[in-house]
Amino acid sequence: MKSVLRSAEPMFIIGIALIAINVLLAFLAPWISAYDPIASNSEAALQGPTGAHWLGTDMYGRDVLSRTLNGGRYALLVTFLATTIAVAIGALLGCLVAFLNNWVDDVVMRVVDAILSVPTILALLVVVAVFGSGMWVIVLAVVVVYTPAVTRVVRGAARSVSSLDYVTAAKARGERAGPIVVREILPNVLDVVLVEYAMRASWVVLLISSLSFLGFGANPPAPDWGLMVAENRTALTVVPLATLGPIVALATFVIGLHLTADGLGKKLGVDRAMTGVQ
Amino acid sequence: MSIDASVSGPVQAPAPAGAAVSVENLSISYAAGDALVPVVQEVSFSIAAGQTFGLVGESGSGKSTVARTLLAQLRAGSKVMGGTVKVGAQEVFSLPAPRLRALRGGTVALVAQNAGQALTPSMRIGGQVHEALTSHGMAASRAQVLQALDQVRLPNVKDMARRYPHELSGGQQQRVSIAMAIVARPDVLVLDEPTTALDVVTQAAVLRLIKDLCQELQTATLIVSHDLGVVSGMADDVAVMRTGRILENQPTAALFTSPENEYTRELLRDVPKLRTRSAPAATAVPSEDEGPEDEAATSEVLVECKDVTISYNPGGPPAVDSVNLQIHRGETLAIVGESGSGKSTLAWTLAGLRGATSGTLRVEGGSAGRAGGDLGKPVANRSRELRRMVQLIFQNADTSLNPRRTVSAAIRRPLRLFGTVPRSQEKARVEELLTEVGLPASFGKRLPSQLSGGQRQRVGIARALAAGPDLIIADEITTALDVSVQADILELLAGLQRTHGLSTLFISHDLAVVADVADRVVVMKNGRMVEVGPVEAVLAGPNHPYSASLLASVIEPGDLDLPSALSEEQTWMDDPDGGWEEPGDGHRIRKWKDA
Amino acid sequence: MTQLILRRLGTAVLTIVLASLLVFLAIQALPGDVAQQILGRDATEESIAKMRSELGLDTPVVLRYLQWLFGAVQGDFGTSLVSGEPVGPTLLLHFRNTLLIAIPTVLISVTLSILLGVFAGLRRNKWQDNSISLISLVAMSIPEFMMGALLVLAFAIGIPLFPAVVLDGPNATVAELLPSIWLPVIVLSLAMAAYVIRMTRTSTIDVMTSDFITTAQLKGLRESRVVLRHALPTALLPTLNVVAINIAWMLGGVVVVENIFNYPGMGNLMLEAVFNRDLPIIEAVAVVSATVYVACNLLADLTAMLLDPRQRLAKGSKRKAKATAAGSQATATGEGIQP
Amino acid sequence: MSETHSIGRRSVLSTGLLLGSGLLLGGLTGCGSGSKVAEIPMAAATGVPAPGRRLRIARPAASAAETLDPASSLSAYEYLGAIYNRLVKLDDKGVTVPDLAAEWSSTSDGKTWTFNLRRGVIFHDRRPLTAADVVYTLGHILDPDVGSPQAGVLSPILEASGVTASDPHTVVFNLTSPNAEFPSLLTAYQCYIIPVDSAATIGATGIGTGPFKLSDYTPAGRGAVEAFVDHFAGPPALAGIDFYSVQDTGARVNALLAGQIDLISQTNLDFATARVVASSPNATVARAKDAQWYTIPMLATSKEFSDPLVRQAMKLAYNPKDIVATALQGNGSTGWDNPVPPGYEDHLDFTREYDPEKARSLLKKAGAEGLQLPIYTSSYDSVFTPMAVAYADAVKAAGIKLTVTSASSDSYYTEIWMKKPLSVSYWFTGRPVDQLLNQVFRSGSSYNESAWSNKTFDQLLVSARGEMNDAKRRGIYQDAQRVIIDDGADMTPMFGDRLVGLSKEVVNYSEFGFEFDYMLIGLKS
Repeated sequence: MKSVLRSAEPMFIIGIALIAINVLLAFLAPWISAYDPIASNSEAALQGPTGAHWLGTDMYGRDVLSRTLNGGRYALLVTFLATTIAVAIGALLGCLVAFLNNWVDDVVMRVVDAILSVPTILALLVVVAVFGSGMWVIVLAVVVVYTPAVTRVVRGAARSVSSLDYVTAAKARGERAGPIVVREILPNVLDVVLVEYAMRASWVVLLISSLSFLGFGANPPAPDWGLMVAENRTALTVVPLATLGPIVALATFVIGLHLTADGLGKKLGVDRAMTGVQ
Repeated sequence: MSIDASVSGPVQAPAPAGAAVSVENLSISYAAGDALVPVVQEVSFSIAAGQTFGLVGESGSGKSTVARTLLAQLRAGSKVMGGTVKVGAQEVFSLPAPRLRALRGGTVALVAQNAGQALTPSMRIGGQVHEALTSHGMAASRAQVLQALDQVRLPNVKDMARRYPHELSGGQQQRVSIAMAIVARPDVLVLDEPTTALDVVTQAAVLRLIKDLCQELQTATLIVSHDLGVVSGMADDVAVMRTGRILENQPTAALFTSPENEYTRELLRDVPKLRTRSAPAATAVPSEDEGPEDEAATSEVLVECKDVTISYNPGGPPAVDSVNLQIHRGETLAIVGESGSGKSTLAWTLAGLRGATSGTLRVEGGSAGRAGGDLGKPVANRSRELRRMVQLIFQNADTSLNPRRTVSAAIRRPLRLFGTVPRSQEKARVEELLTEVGLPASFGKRLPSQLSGGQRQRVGIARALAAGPDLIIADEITTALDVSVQADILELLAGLQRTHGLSTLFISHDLAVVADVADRVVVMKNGRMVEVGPVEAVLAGPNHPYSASLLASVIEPGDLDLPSALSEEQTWMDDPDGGWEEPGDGHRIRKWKDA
Repeated sequence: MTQLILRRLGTAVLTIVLASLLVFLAIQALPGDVAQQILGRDATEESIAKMRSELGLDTPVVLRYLQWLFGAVQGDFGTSLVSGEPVGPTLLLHFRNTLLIAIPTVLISVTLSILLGVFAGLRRNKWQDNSISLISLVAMSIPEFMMGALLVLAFAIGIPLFPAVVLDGPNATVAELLPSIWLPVIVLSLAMAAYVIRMTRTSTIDVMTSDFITTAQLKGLRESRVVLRHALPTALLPTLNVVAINIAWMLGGVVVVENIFNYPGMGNLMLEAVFNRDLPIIEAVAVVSATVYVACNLLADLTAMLLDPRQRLAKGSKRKAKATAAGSQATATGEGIQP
Repeated sequence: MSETHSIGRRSVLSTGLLLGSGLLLGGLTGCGSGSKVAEIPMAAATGVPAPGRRLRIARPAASAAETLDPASSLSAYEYLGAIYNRLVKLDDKGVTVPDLAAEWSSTSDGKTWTFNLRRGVIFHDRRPLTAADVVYTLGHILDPDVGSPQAGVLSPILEASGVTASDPHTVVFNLTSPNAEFPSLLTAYQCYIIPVDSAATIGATGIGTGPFKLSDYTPAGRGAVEAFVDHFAGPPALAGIDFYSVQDTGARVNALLAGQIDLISQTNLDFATARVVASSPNATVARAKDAQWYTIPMLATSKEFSDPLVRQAMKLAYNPKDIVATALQGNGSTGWDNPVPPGYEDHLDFTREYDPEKARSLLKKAGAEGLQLPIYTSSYDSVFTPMAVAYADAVKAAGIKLTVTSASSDSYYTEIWMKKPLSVSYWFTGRPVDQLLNQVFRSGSSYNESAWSNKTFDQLLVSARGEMNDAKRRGIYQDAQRVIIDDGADMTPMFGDRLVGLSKEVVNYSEFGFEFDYMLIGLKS
């Protein structure tokens, strides 16, 4: 990691920095925000930026800055959990089926294709409608729709790895599938997995903000970026910062993830566009 | 060897006036981060029209970089630090864009190493040749295109012109590249490892073609190769390059008979030789050549293959067809053949990576009280003992080691898996094995990327040894290595084999290498054995026509000409009555008829 | 080649059936009674019970799926639990409406983004490339609901060039819908173009460093010919898959955009159906989307065969074909799927 | 023409400003500070409507199963008031006034009611209205197969056979039990009169006697009605109304702001949106006073709230004024746990005490000190969550810890409401007092959202129905209100004004319950 950073290009550094700032602010939000993000104050509703409220207030008189800072907590936590689980499962499964390269691969890939062919939002809505809209349900829903995609990407990369001689050597030694996948294949698609992680995370952030926007994600009055946009967008002309604040936070985080993915890809020699082919 | 000495003196041939190509004091550096790494240093040479100049050297010597400057091409990030490259009277690096375009393909044409990748996959052959003409303002009729294809002796040119590159064989693809290069009648032809990717027979034929065409067109030709034989057969003058410098530059005959530079001498010594084998090879150890006694001593059969047939697709042509062979204890059996001959398939089946379709493969027990077993079964059904008896060494040392695991982890894995030594002794055993393959014990901590190609191959050998095998299958293990490294590895393998009493199945496409290391040789073609016998007997002949063409195709350093035109087409067929001729001494030749 | 296409077709059908089964099973688990949902808060117990038996909600699941599948194969997707109308025509109407925004989106964004992507790839790391990359990066990072809100504010409310929402229902004629499609088209095009530009740029850079381009350049060809004739067909291969996935995404999942503009397309139909627990509609939307997804991929493969003769090799079985044709598809899948 | 032109230019200018300052300089210039935002107007514009104008209304997309049959639970009720009439209707004081019935009377025991119909009323298909139509309509409502929500209210006291026409203009209702408030039960919107034998077709034809005649209709889609010149009270001010259905609230607002529609129906704008609309150049906000009756039902059958002491503490612990101030931002009236809207003549004007300390001691007494539970809310209505938050805030003083828990809005009324101990809810006002109390508070009523049961209260309702003296009956109803305030399980913190977005051109907008004054509403020239 150190060596990655040392010779990294500025864009990559900026990417890491944007992520770090967002994560740090979200983490510290309860301590650094000046106001309770859900405490309403009808006297102060719909204010522009002032010394007291740097980004103004929303229709309930809640401090937009405090809400924006806290709004990242939910999004980032869900993103982290969902992406980690989806990528972990997808990576293992992708490596395994690539290695097996038999009927199991066929069956898994058919199911993967079938899930991928169902529109993401439909799949998400159905999961959310079945289980309610708690945080873990959103995580589950994202895992359900994104694991197949990760599986496919990693499988592509793992296929080329599993035809390499050191895997053949392990097979010839008579190693079992488990150790081969874990020792020989997985470490060598880790670069692809890492890049995929960053990319996937950026989509997850956008996806859950869309869900919140549609009313399926975070619950009011909780501060959440997507929800804040949904609540304040009709007031865009009156208090533009109430909408733009969370959007800028969201967009910088996503941009950070993209830049990081690009940088990682270049650094690790994973051509992101071609992930899966060597 | 002194590099300083080589800079002056005979190296810098004066550029004769009117030379088609003259390169003077060329230096090129590559920017790596902030540093500039010199890749070519003060290189000078010239080529007259009708002459062929050879640049030879090992990988990384800068020979390709030099060659491509003739087309004013530099790798991204590279920079000319000094010197000039002139083609005719033009200084190529100062040409304006339109003149540069006229130079490329018009005045100077390139034939690159891998025609499979150098041809645009989405365009038909005819179209690609056609545009080589039109791009230089020449009228191009269909007839001219066909004529160009005919000139490189492609069959069925009308049909050929309509095909896409992937529908051609490697040799045909290279011929198309040549047609494309010569069609606009260039003054200078640059051949960058033009035959490296080809089988020996095809290589000989393609080189013959190029040489004839160059003479016909009177081009000034630059040929770059790592293969001393190829350069020897093609060039009038040869320069040896190392680390970006020309070490010596002599007329071909002089270079090979009286090399002036120590490095050149080393290179020549390390090249495996076929026809000069009567004089024991430098690496040979007396006991290896004792022939009959050896045979007697090791006539105990280790592996027996009977009527082995291996098919990939049921109903399709078998990749290996009714092969019968034996590997004796302690011997090195080589299998020689071109790609697709089935030699690797057979090896992989022995290693248990693939099941046999029919026939039996058996390994005998014995020596260490081990039980024998059926090698027809894939690895999953083999006992642990059986698995450890057969070990593989791979062609490509780059891919045979897991880049994410240390050397010692790689070697330790078979120790653990086969329980060769108790866990407490694993570390010591790993160090012992490393020492045995000639690596410092401290290398255990390194990752494969921190090793050179030769060192990696040594680790591969150590890993195979760790299992304590009876049979080692060496699958083209030196193909990816430079000549000097190859010699070391072969020597190492031979030594280990003697001390451990191992049997080796040595797979190779290179007869010269085989001649050096093997006791017996099997020649395969199209999945079938066509000839088998002790190395001397096979080299001495008589031979099966296929073996004969293989032998004839070998170009050795010092050969000043190429084999006369060889047919790439098969001129024989199996005798429908079957059967073998047996000239004796275990030498057997499959009966054949002219096709 | 024919064999290859036939095999792909077979897989495609299997995928669609599997997708329909998965969705069918999933929606069985939906809580909340359809009958209750339909009749609303004012419903009486008796009317709910009556509605339930009318809807056949008491038949076992497997039987219902088979009945559905049998009907679907014959083109009968059942009747909406809510409106009682046959699902087929309703879906067709919404599908047509979505196509009405999808087709211009694809045409505009694909043309534009391939041009920009190739241009950026050729001008790698120059200011043109950097600005194109930056803009597409930003376009990828702003959720489309925000983009939609801003566009409405600017071009419907501020400067009333376009309608802010679509007031006509799904039955509206094409001519009636035409003025309303442009804002959704812009939002979708921006989202889609960003991905296509990036993919095209990367693959252009990739192809431009390959041996055959060097050969073509060293043949003395004009740069334009090198790019158009030699590089483009190969460079477009990975792009194809991104485009395919994006089209599929757009047809099936533009819920957000259709919601913002009240556009009577498939996304809105889907959202409404999930709200109403209208199982036959959800099921049919899933099948249509899956079909579009599969068809787009198939089309991408066929175009790949057209562009690159190597893709036409039926030999080496599907595994090999997949490895080459779909090598990039793997990421493409990822690249294309977005919220 | 010149008028629209200048509006166009003005909005272009404002957009320039808006985009420029809002997007580019937003942070720097501090544009959009609260002071520039218009306050929400208190009264709708009045004026003389221009003839020949059409009103464009956006309504939320309904279920595709919706119908124009007024008796149905899925009726498209934006249309109903325009195309139908009832026998009687409710005025904004909750008093029953004539509509199709010119006058009515009952026997002294309150069991037999006679309604005389207005003369000269014709349906849109030009057939005259007769008593047979009324008899048929009531039969339709009481038909169990129709499943009309109003059947639940009427059937305990009325059988279909009890409705007869004594002559073409007189209908007689023979009730099974006395009911002094019977006429008010016929004011429900399910009781619009449809023609004889029209049950099978009325869902699509919408033939009634109302001021407008249906010309186009798609369930859950768009539709239109045209002025009916032969309406008994003369033609309405508008030439017609176009109805559009728009699912997303934001989209409805955008359509209004962009001038695509004139009025948003059935949408209670949140305060931010309302102020945005009010400050826009061509739209404004009107209010339907106290139209939203907000409640916090405590499930009386739950272990938490079965003890009346706990329920009483929950009430004593909060001051409705605080809730109105924060959740409604002052746009409404305090409820003080009395469900009858303040404007009604029968309203009991009583302010119960507010005493958190007493609440605390009551809880202690009930063994529920430090009561802790979730209060459920959803985004179903924009005031739900602010109300829940404000209430939870308020009761902290009494040591009650409520966690505001939001549930998905699409299943809120099937999964949460009447199932969880504490949730929030709302009703439209506009019900007659008798129906309100009977439907929502009487033991065992299917709409009794708190499952509260009080024998005294039930008895008061029965005796009110038997009391023919209006003043005495009002007294009984007020006693009943007192019982609810003291013991009831359904808290009423407030009545909210419904904030309606409409074009500045709309005049004479007035709405009670969910029905406009269709006769007067119009557009300025």
